[in-house]
Amino acid sequence: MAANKSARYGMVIDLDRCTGCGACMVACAIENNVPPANAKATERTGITWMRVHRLGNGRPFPDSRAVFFPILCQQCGHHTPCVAVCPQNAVEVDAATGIVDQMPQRCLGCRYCMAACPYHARYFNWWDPAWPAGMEKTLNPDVAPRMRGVVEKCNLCHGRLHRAESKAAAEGRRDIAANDYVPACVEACPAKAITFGDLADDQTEVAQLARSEGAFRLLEKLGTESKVYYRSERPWVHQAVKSGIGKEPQRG
Amino acid sequence: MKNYRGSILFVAGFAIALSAGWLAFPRAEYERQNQPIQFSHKVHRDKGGMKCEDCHAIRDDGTFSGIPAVDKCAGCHAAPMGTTDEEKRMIKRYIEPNREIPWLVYARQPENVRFSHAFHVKLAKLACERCHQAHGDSNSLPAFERDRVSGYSRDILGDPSLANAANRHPGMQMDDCIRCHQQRGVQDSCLACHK
Amino acid sequence: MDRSYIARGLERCTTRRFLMWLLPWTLLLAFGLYAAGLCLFKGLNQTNMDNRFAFGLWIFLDLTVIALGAGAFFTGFLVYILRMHELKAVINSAVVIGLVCYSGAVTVLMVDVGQPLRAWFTFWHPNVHSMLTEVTFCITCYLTVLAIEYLPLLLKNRRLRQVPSFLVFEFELHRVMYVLAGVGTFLSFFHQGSLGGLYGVLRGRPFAFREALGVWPSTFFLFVLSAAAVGPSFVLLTTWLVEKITGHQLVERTVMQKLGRLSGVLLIVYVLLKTIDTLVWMNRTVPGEGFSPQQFYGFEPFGVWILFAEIVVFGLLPAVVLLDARRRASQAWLLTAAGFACFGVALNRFVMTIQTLALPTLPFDRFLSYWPSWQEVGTFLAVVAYGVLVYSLSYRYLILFPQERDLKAR
Amino acid sequence: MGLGRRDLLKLVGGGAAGFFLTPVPWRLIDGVAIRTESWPGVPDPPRGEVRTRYTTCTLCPAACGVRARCVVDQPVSLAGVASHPASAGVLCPAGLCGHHLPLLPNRLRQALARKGDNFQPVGIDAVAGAVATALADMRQNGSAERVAVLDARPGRTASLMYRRWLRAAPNGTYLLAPSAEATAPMGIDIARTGTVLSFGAPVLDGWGTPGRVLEARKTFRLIQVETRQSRTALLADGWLPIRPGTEAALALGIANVLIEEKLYDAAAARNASDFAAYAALAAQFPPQRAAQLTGIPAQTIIAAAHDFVGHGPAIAIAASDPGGGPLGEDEQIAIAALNVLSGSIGREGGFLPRGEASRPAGFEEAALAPEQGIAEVPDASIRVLIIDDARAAGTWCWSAIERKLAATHIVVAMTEFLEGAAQHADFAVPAPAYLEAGEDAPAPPDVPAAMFSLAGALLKPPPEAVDGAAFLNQVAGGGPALADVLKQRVAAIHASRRGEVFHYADASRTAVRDVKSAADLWKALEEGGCWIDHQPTPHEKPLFAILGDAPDRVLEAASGRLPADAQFPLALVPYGWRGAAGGAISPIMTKLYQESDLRPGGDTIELHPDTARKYGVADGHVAIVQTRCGSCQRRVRVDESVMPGVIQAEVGPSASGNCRPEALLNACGVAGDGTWRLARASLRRA
Repeated sequence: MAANKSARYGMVIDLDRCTGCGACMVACAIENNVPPANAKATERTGITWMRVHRLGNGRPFPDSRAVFFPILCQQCGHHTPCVAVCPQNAVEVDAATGIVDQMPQRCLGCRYCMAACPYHARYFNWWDPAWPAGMEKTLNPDVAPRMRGVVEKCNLCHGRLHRAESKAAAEGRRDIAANDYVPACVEACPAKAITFGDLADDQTEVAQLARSEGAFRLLEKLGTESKVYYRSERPWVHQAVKSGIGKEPQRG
Repeated sequence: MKNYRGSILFVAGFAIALSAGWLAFPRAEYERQNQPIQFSHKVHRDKGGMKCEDCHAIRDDGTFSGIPAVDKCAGCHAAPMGTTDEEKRMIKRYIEPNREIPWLVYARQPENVRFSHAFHVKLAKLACERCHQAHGDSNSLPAFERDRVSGYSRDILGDPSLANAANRHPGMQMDDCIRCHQQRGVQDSCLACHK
Repeated sequence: MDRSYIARGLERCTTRRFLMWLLPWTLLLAFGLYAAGLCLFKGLNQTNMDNRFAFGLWIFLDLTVIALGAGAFFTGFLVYILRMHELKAVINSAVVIGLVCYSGAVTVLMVDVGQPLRAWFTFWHPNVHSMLTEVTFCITCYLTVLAIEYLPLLLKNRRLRQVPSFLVFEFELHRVMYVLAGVGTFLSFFHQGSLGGLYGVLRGRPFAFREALGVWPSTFFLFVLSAAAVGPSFVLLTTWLVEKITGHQLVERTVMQKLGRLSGVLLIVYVLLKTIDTLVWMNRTVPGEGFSPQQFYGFEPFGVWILFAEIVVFGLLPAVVLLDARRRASQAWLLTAAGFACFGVALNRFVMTIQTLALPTLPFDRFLSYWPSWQEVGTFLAVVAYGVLVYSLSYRYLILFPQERDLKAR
Repeated sequence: MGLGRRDLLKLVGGGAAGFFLTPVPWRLIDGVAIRTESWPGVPDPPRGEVRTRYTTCTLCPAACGVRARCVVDQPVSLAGVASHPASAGVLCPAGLCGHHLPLLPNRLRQALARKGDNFQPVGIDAVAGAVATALADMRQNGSAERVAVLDARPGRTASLMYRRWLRAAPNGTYLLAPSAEATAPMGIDIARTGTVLSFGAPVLDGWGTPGRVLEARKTFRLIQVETRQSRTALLADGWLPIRPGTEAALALGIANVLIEEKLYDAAAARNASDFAAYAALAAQFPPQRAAQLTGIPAQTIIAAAHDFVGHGPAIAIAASDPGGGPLGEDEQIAIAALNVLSGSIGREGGFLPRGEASRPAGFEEAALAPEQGIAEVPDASIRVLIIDDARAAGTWCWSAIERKLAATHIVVAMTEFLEGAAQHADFAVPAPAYLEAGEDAPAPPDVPAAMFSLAGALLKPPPEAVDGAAFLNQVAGGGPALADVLKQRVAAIHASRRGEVFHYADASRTAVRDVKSAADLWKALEEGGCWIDHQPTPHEKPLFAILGDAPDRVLEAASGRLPADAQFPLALVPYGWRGAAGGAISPIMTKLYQESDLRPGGDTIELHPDTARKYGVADGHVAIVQTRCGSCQRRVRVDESVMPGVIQAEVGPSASGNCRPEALLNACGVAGDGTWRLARASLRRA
């Protein structure tokens, strides 16, 4: 029942504005009922639908520079790696929005999709979701908490899309108002580094930014037609992204 | 004789299993709970002249109010309007101490289901009866039946094949949603109706 | 005391000794089941897998075990379809091995998934495009076939034969055995392939991704071939091992050599195709995805040597030996070569699963390391113990090697 | 004939066959699979009407507007208020999860008294009693000892009440928290600033009013002077990696260039009574010498000087680090002096003098105890110390305070958690947490016009909790409640008829003179609003002394604060992030510290690869950092962006969850002027 039929929601993230503060990660977790880490969790077993990485230029002090790289589900529009592999149709691309949907209640936790995703944007619930006693009442009623043993990932705050749709319906509209639907990370970014909108509509700011000079996508050659764009004026950033893997381990 | 004996035993076991599975199990599967107090939609509609949306309203933000809070009841029932003991009990138990009534919601969908009344009522113009059948005409509240295995209400997770005259037709299962959506050519992704 | 259960004319150790042999394996099984229980009830946080190493020891060993278990379908294929009757000498043993490997693998998979209670969704809401669906269907079906193939062996047991209806049933079974073998071959062929496809289709993992021939990536066919190639070798090895443990000669030497030759022939073809595949991958697939092959071998310890080892040392080398009649004649050469062949395939499965996941795909990725937790190891040991137990019992009470009696008589 | 084994088998066989022809097995596997959706491990979110409510964030001085999404009355998420005059619709990560704080499990729910090393419950009246007796005793034998209130969040109406209360108390002393972002008499007109020369201020990572600053970032050039490649340094237009403790030298070096090349604002300089002395001082720091001291090439210094004044209004700022504590007073003088040269004081795009929200009668400056820095108080002079609030005080170096306490003393901590300074207190008194306290938020330190916002309470505090004012009233036996004084203050603002009200709900503005009554103004502010002063405060440029009374101290500071030390060859640089440096944080912060290593966290140190190699440690090792004052154990992170010879150590939460900055801060030790930003240290593998 998604509104604006055949929209292609996506975003452009301005790496030159991102300060790496982590507001997007926190806002995302709160919006989507992602639990705090289990005491034993590490940066490899945690759940961060939105995760800010740090990419350095590999040069020593004082020439070292770094850029913060927010990574979320890239919402691949073509050859979507995770969709084809799921044995029981728990993943699909929503024709109406272009959003890659993950159905935790259908997932059996085989993690094949995680092996398939080159962006490492999928996360497995290694533990039961647990909030400190009494904190369950701060959960967002628009998003169902997931259970242990299933995979989850960013769905561009589908709960917020639902909210926008219901609001529109209450007012007798089928199409949602653009500013009624903004993912939590976009809203929360203090540097206003993320531009969100419908890429299918050439008039939107996001569509224009995506086409602008200095905009690029990760692993573009895989032909996954992802809907998350990045942009930077800094040449070395483009260099680092092109040269791909095989560099020093990076923090973040 | 000996061979017969074998077959007879086999058939006997077969029969026992069948009867247990078809007759006993459907009863055992659901635990029945009575509502905290009795309530007649009929009376409220006919005598009270109320419409569904007087108590079950769609809010401005498109969310659904569901079953009204006790203060809504208090609005009329601060003092008994009728003569039934049930009403007196309600006033004494819930209205006077201003305690919420722990209704058991037949149509309460699982946490992961997103159902927008706004969509179905305001846009699709569906009548309440389309899903809730004649619940609005009911004179009393039937027992709430919870599936012991899945933990969900029978209305949203009953097995139609087991539905007997006694209980309401379960019209709120995912299959029912899908059937109706297909008839109306509504194309949906999982997350359109799940959250 | 269990004499009455042991086939006439077969010499078996005393019950006491047999129990002594079973004891350690039973303990291992118990320990393994405890480990698996932890993973099931406490969740997969008991393992050392993580979001980046989504698959670990279990998937690697499942792939390996199933490749080795291929001996069952392939020998069956040779005996019943190609009518190589001399191989009847090992077919029963092969079937048991197959049964053990497949049932074991399926069990581990059940522990490996996060929500085993939902596993049946794959049958109810299958995604036909997913290799894993193909795998699930084929493995379950083939497991059933193996069970049915195992049945006649069971019914041949000296005590069970006393039930007349069983005897009839077993006879009937024998008549359909050709059909079963056919079906088994077909199914097995497919899932060996789809196991290969499992990683070959991962467009997002340039190290594993292979271009499609028809609907399947090249790994599909390479896996089938490699499995078929090592199947006989593994049967050969196990047979030899059982001979060593029991101290009886179980099959004619010629049979062993026959198995060896089969392995050799298939292995050489495999090595050839694998080499071509690798070259295509290096020069076409990888550059096409915007990477260069060197990048994948830049991370120690997984250098180019691993590629060399896989194709030459544990591929070409054993193939050559097994094809050389004179070398084959020598027990030592034969067994070593067979061993190398099996290890080669294991190495191939390791590279496809573990190395693929260890490699980074993004500029800020790290090359990852992973080491299984004791719960993971334990769970797998349970499968090994279970295998040994099932095989031991089958060997003692059933007729796994028809030639054994005659060989003893001589 | 009885039932034989075979018969039984047949019966069971038949049963089994039949079983599979019943719905039972299918219903069971289906039901069980569905049960996994709602099995015990999965919590149920609350249901109910969703409402939007507004308040103001009091977690740091930025006073951001907050839009709370509540299910019935419980906030489930917080967001910024669009086009808010100070926060421009932005919240920081800490602010976004502020609604978790009142619910933290380690919440202090009753008063505690120290017994040896641990605490035990006690009544609040008992605590008030203890303080009262101490005061009475002091009055009796007119002791010279002091009763002090240490205010972690100065500038509030509550702060005024403390100061008035202290005025009446024996030697009442009102202390500003060591690293508190002082409520300066001047704001920064950042929107029109051309260049910001920042000496270690985390300009882009939690400084002043982040929303406002980040919005203006498009228009100002940023030169960051910092040893550490902080987030700000990464995004600055220029980064000057400076040798630790030589900020003053660089400031004077730049001054030298500006004066030599006559690039400074002569008119502004004329207002400085001691400009000649200052120029003479700067003359001692030609670029070459500055370069030697700071490790920054002379050319770069000269370029920076040109850059500084070359793009319109230019300001130089130095802020205290949320973890590393304040810069030395003398360094601050040297840096502030640059603003005289750039003529940015009292000028558009520079520092604008501002007033403050009118005070109710009885709170005139004369009626209040003066604000004092902790360093100004003689050691061993405080008999009674009351800390408000101890949570925000999580990153003070306790020894800086401890040394001021008299031999016999009482320390009372008003706090929501037994954390930070509260751990050192004799009594811990439960205070209302964020979103529970109906209080006011003072104007953020950097806004150019006076502001006043109410932080309306969205939640009920626990029954035991008392705010500082109420506690002092209990001690003094009576006095006005905070709420009443707040009402009086709002009335005073209304009476002043100055400025306007910004309404959070619809971003509209109403001139105060159009607000009918004080009650209406109160209502507007409490439902979510802030008062902004819009008439610029008239100000004449008075004569003032740049160097104050301390030219030689500045010279000393500029010659380097960190003398070489053979035994402790490395420089230890503690730093923090405003959002999490102090005490309790929401558990969701694990996203930043445990589930990703976005921020290093409080259990690590960062080293340059060469430094690590030199001291035989590698990434992941646990190392011991040793200084003259103490030592601490931390995990090593090797990072090429760190200056060789420097140990970077974050003060903040740790992946392991327990946030104990004390060990590090105490190891840093406190210098004579009350700073602990730098220390000499040695390093070895644990």
